[in-house]
Amino acid sequence: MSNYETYLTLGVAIQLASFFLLMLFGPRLGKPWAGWVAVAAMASACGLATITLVGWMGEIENGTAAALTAAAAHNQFHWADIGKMPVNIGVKLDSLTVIMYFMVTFIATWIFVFSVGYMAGHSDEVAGKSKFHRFFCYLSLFAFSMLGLVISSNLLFLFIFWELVGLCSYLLIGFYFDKKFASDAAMKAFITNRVGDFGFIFGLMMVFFFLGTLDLDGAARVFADQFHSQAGIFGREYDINLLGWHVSSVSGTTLATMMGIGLFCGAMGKSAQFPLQVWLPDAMAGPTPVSALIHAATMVAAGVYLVARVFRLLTPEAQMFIAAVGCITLTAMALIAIVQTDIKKCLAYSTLSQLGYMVFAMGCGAWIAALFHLMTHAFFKAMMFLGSGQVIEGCHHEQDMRKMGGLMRKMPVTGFTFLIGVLAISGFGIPKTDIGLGGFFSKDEILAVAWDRAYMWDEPIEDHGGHHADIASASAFQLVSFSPDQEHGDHGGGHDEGRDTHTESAGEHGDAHAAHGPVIEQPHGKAAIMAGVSALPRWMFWCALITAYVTPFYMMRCWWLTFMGKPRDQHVHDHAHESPMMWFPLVVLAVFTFVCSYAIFRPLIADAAVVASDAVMVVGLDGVAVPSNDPVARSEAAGAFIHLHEAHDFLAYAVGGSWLISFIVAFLIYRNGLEVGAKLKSAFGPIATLLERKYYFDEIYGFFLVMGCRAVAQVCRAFDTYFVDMLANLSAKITERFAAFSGRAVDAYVVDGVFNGIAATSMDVSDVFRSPQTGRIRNYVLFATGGAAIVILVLLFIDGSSGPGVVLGASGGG
Amino acid sequence: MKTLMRYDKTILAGLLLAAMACCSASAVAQDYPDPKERPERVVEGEAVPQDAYRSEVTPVVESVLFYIFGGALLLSAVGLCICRDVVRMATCLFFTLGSAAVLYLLLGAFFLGAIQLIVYAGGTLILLVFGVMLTNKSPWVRFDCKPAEMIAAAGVAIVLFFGLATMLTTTEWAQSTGEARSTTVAQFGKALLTTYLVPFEVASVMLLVVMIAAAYMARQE
Amino acid sequence: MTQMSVPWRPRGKVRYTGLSGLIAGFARAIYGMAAPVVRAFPGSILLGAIFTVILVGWAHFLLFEFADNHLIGADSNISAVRGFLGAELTLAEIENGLAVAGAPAPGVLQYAFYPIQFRIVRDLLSAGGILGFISVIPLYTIWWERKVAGRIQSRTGPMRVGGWHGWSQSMADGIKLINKEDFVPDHADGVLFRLAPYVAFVPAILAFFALPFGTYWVFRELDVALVFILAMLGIEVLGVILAGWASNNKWSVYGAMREACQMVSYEIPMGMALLIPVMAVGTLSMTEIGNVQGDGWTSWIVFRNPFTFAAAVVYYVAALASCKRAPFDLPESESELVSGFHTEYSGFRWSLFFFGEYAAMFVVSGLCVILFLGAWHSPLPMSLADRFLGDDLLSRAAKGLFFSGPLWFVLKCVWLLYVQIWIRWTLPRIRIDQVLYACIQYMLPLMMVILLGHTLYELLVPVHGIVWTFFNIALSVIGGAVMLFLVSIACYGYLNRVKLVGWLGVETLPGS
Amino acid sequence: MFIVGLTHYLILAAVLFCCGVFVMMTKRNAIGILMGVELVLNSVNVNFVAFDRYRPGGGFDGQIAALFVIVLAAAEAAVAVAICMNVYKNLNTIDVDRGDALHG
Repeated sequence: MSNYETYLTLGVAIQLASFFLLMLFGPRLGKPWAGWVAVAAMASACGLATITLVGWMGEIENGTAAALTAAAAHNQFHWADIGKMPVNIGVKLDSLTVIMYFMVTFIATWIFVFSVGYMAGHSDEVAGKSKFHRFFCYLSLFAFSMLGLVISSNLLFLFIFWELVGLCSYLLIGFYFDKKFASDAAMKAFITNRVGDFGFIFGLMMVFFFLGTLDLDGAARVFADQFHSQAGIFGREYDINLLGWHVSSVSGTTLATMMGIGLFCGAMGKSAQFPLQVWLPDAMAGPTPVSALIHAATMVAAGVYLVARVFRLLTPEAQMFIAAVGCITLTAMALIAIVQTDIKKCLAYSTLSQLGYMVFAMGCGAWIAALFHLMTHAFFKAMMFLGSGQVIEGCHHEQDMRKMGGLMRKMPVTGFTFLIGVLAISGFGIPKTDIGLGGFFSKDEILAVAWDRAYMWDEPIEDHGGHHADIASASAFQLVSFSPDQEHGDHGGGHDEGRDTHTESAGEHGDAHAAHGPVIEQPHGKAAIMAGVSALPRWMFWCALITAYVTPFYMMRCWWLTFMGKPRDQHVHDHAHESPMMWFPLVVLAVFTFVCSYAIFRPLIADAAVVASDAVMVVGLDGVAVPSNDPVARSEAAGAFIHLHEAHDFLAYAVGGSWLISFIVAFLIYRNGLEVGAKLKSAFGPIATLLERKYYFDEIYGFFLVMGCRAVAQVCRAFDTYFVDMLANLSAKITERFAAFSGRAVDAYVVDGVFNGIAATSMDVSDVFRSPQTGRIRNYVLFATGGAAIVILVLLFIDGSSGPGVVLGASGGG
Repeated sequence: MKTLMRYDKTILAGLLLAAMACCSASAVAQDYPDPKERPERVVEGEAVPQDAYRSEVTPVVESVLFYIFGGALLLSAVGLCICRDVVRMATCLFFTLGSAAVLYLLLGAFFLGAIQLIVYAGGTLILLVFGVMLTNKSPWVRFDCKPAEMIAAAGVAIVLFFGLATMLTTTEWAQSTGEARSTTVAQFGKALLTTYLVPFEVASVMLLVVMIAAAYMARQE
Repeated sequence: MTQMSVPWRPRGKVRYTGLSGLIAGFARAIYGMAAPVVRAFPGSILLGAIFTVILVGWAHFLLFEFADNHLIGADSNISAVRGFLGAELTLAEIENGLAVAGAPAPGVLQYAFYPIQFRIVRDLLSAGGILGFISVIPLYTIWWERKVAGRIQSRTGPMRVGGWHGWSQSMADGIKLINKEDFVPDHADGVLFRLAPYVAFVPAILAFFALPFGTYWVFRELDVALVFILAMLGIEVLGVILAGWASNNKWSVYGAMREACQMVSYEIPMGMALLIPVMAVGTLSMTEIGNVQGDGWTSWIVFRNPFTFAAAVVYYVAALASCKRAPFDLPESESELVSGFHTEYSGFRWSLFFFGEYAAMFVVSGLCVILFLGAWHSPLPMSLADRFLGDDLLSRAAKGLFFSGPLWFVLKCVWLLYVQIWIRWTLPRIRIDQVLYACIQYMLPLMMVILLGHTLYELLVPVHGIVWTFFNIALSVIGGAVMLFLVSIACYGYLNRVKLVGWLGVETLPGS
Repeated sequence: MFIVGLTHYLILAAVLFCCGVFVMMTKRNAIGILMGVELVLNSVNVNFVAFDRYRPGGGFDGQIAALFVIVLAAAEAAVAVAICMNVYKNLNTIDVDRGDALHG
């Protein structure tokens, strides 16, 4: 085990220890100290993560990182066997894990600090029992689960931790469980997640049965093998041909597509993608730090992380499905955010929209950009949520933005840090330069890839949906007839060439790469794969692009309504204040929003992408938008896409300018308060209502699912009452009658007679035998002594001829 | 003289006890002939020269003491048989055990005699008295068995004694002609930690078990 | 003032009859002889009595030694085999030996020396000496205790009987007690009731037979002396229990039960504390344990290492409890149990209990002195004596006075007795559950730790190494300083007694 | 006959043994029975020590055996007294005849 694995595992274990400590001794630790225990645990994990991060960057510089990754993949603990399949526990040690781990621990640390201040001001008693320590207890459990999820190298363990974070989310949303809306929201979140997890389990079962391993790398390897041999999951016998309509455009990939979609279902639940997005806004019922940590920064991003991890198991159709879901989510949710008045809800919908962006990016193949967006988003969204928490706390639990305004003077730090977050999420930056904040780079890149997929595809398929069987089969033919050997040179060469740009010693790296070949056992040609990947429908690109304009608008609206303008509620305004323990984390996170926009993350993600997105059927297409240290040559290796960035000039201005235009619009509308907004709302009428009611999703679910469930339950109940009970009662009556007969006739005469007879006989016999057994010790002693006396007398007189002459002990001379 | 008469029994008993005390002390006769000739303290269980510790108890003195304390022992043992009251029985037992301790001293087992006194007389007896004290509220403090049982028991005991006595007197025992060997504590300790180590350890473990068991059984619910 | 107005000398003559008249006459004669001496040397009655006893013992010793060396012959070993009836020296031989030795008064002394050759005679003589000592010790300790109690309570204590500070008060009490009615309560167990005082008293005497007062000052040199004395102290309790049970009185039974509990509990830490010096020296023989402490006060076992120091303290507390002295005097607490186990006793039997108790107090103090506090050695090292003193009579006397001898032993014992009295009249009595918890919950675990610590210390710390020497010297210095401090406080208190306790009118009382 | 030898001790021990057995046979008091057991054990001890004293040759095995007997007897007494106390707690008496709950 290398040091890094140890550090990461230790960090996870510390959280578990902290959880148990707080669970057992939390009440004794008392109000501030329970919180500080959790903070200490988290901070130590953060320290370990920092050490790992710095060391890992050094390893990459030295070119030894890949060796460590492979070593970690080999160095696994055999936990159990499922059938013949071994289940191993191990640490997935690569750049993605390292940065995710760092991100989670870092953000969590500062949110924990914030929480100590936040919870100090909240009543923390339910029925006389303090909930303070329980809050940190749950937070520690969450940290344990999340970090475990990040470092899991096995899908099974990933799933276990996946469920654990779901549990923590449930517990924390329902933290104020004495309030109805909180407990309802918790249940809603949990049940909605169950729906997604059902799909996830489905996908896992397919991985288990067809790929035969739950190890991430192993599954990818088997997936590639089966693709090349057209066996297993790619068997043609599994094709679903429904009246001429193929589920998959490429023949033989139906089950693989189903598997990818199944795995993605989990991500849909956790990352609240359409149509399972309904739980996330309600999850804002939990304490604000929870919203910041779990429902903005880390847990909801786990869906994206999962997709990134199983990227190698996706098929083009599954990828397209992912893109479609992401696209719908990002657009629809951004529109809802415009009309929200609750500051937390507004941020929640913005989170949904951004998650949709990430998922969409994954679907497009913008692997690096999606994760980069995840990282930056985590920082600034956590910061904004904490800022909103600060505002809510300072304004005496007022969440309605319409009652705020002019808080900048009362809370300058919060206001400025919030503004930084708004700028970051809006993609603030200057086009064609390297000046900008997080969202600027990531959205730019996502949209660039989407543009490429939509317009620059060599063989664009306008009508997506797989209706053209001939084209599909042609693509499939291209894929299956593709010769690995021939392409190996090209592909390998391309890879090495690409790596030359960001690694010091290509040869060494290549050797290392060859030495632990199992990571990519079957190299494949990018070009061939891309031939199988269909083009992106153009509406998706345009949806995403429009949303890029919507996002700055509602964020600016949110910020302006909250912090600028005139105070609209004097009571709230008077009460507003900020406390150091709460704004200090904001500042730290703001600083890191800057830092992570440029340094650290981007190169590491790019490094991770080399292996993690190296799939047999789909492609990671990006990696060019960042000027340094990224494998540009990865896309160059696929020769057809060298022209990919020709449109980038247009896009750079279209995306890069969006923030300015939208900010101006928002400023104009909300400059003088709410009047203009209200007029616009009445002007749009039904559309505004539709958005305010969130497209009536809750009502639809309520009607179809809840009512449906109830109807089914009624039927079942009737069946239970009339049929099952009837059967049970009938059998009981029959048994009763039979027992009555047997009791009277058989038991009383036959059985009892036999046993009484035996008992009476043995009693008579034992009465005779037990008469000397008086139960008195002295009588027994009397008998024993009398016996001894008789024996002695017998020895003396009967055998007296030889008795007296015996010399005892005569030989005892030593 | 009236006062003297009143106290005669008391004073006589006191004198008798004092005399017993003196005699028992002289039975412990063990002296160094001269302090300058005192042997070095026994280290590492070296064999002690037999003449370094000489008993001053001549056979005649030993016999006299044996008859005195043997008689006391028998008397108190018979008293134990006869007494009905438990505390009187305990007193008799005490004198029996004390006399037995003096007999050990006579036989040269000084350490054993002292141990007998401290363990039996000091410990066992106090335990017994404890038991008596804790149970003397009972209305059945004096309960006798049936006369028939008594007679049968006496008969069996007498027959057993005569059988044993006959056997013991008719057996020729191999005897040493030497004097009583006094055993020093150092020899005892050495033997316990070498030859008899296993029984010693077993006994210690058993004592622990007994301690726990007794505490457990006598605990308050 | 009422006390002042009562004349201290009875007006008329009290008539004593029978044995009491005899005893009274005897006492009067003693008083008549002692009074002038006492008036001439006030302030040392107790020491005088002790000196007397020691002189008797010394005389015995000289006598035996003379007989051994000059009559029987040092080289003949004949004393060792001298038996009960096996007389080997005739009167003529003795006379001859005396003449050779140059003894005075020829023709008379052989009759005195003839019995001495028999061991039994010597033993009886020695036993008589010890019995005398045991009688003297309680008498004067009781008187002394009453004086100390008086001083502590700003009273005067006994002042009348005997003259100087009521010094013969105890003897008068004894005479009174002997004259009291011999009384056995109804429904009491008469036999056990009569037997109990002896069972309580005799073991105390037996304990003295193994307690060495000096290197050769011991009735019987026992290899297992320590175990023997412990056993005797344990048997003493039996008398108390019998007394309590036989009295047919529930308070007495309570007292007896308390005594049994207390003794059984405190025997354990006491025995463990006594193991510490045994382990340090490696023998159960008290004489040998005493002899290794002759090299000045730094060689006393109490200052050997921190664990022995702690063990000495624990031992002393446990010893207080085992001879039922305050604050552990639950068995005889007057306020709750109406004097506990001796409620029904009076007269001579009652006094026997107290003889036993005060003798036991002396024995436990003696054990503490021998095992911890340097036995019969003075704080000066014996090597000093060997360097400066010869072997003549005067030098030996000086040795006995300044370096090593029974006097020092008795002095130390008396000091410890004084501490016992001091504690009794200073501390309140504690409850029985507190007594038992103090033993089981604190002293027993503490003693276990000390035992283990001492064992490890003896095993691991090199003798006379740096650590050893440091602790030895530090403890010695601290202990010596404490002792000096206490002595100086006592001197200061005595010299300024009027200022400190107020005017008691002591000087105006008769007998002062 | 006046001068004591091994036989004297053995006879003495035999008497002690018979007394102990007699006590065990006639007492209904549990503590009394325990005392009888102690007597028997002591007679054994006297035998051990006497044999040890009069045995030809060195060693002191008899004394060691007696020592162990003493230790075991003390342990046995402790447990027995605890049992007696329990019996008393349950039956309010230590009459062994009344402890007949298991007697049919």
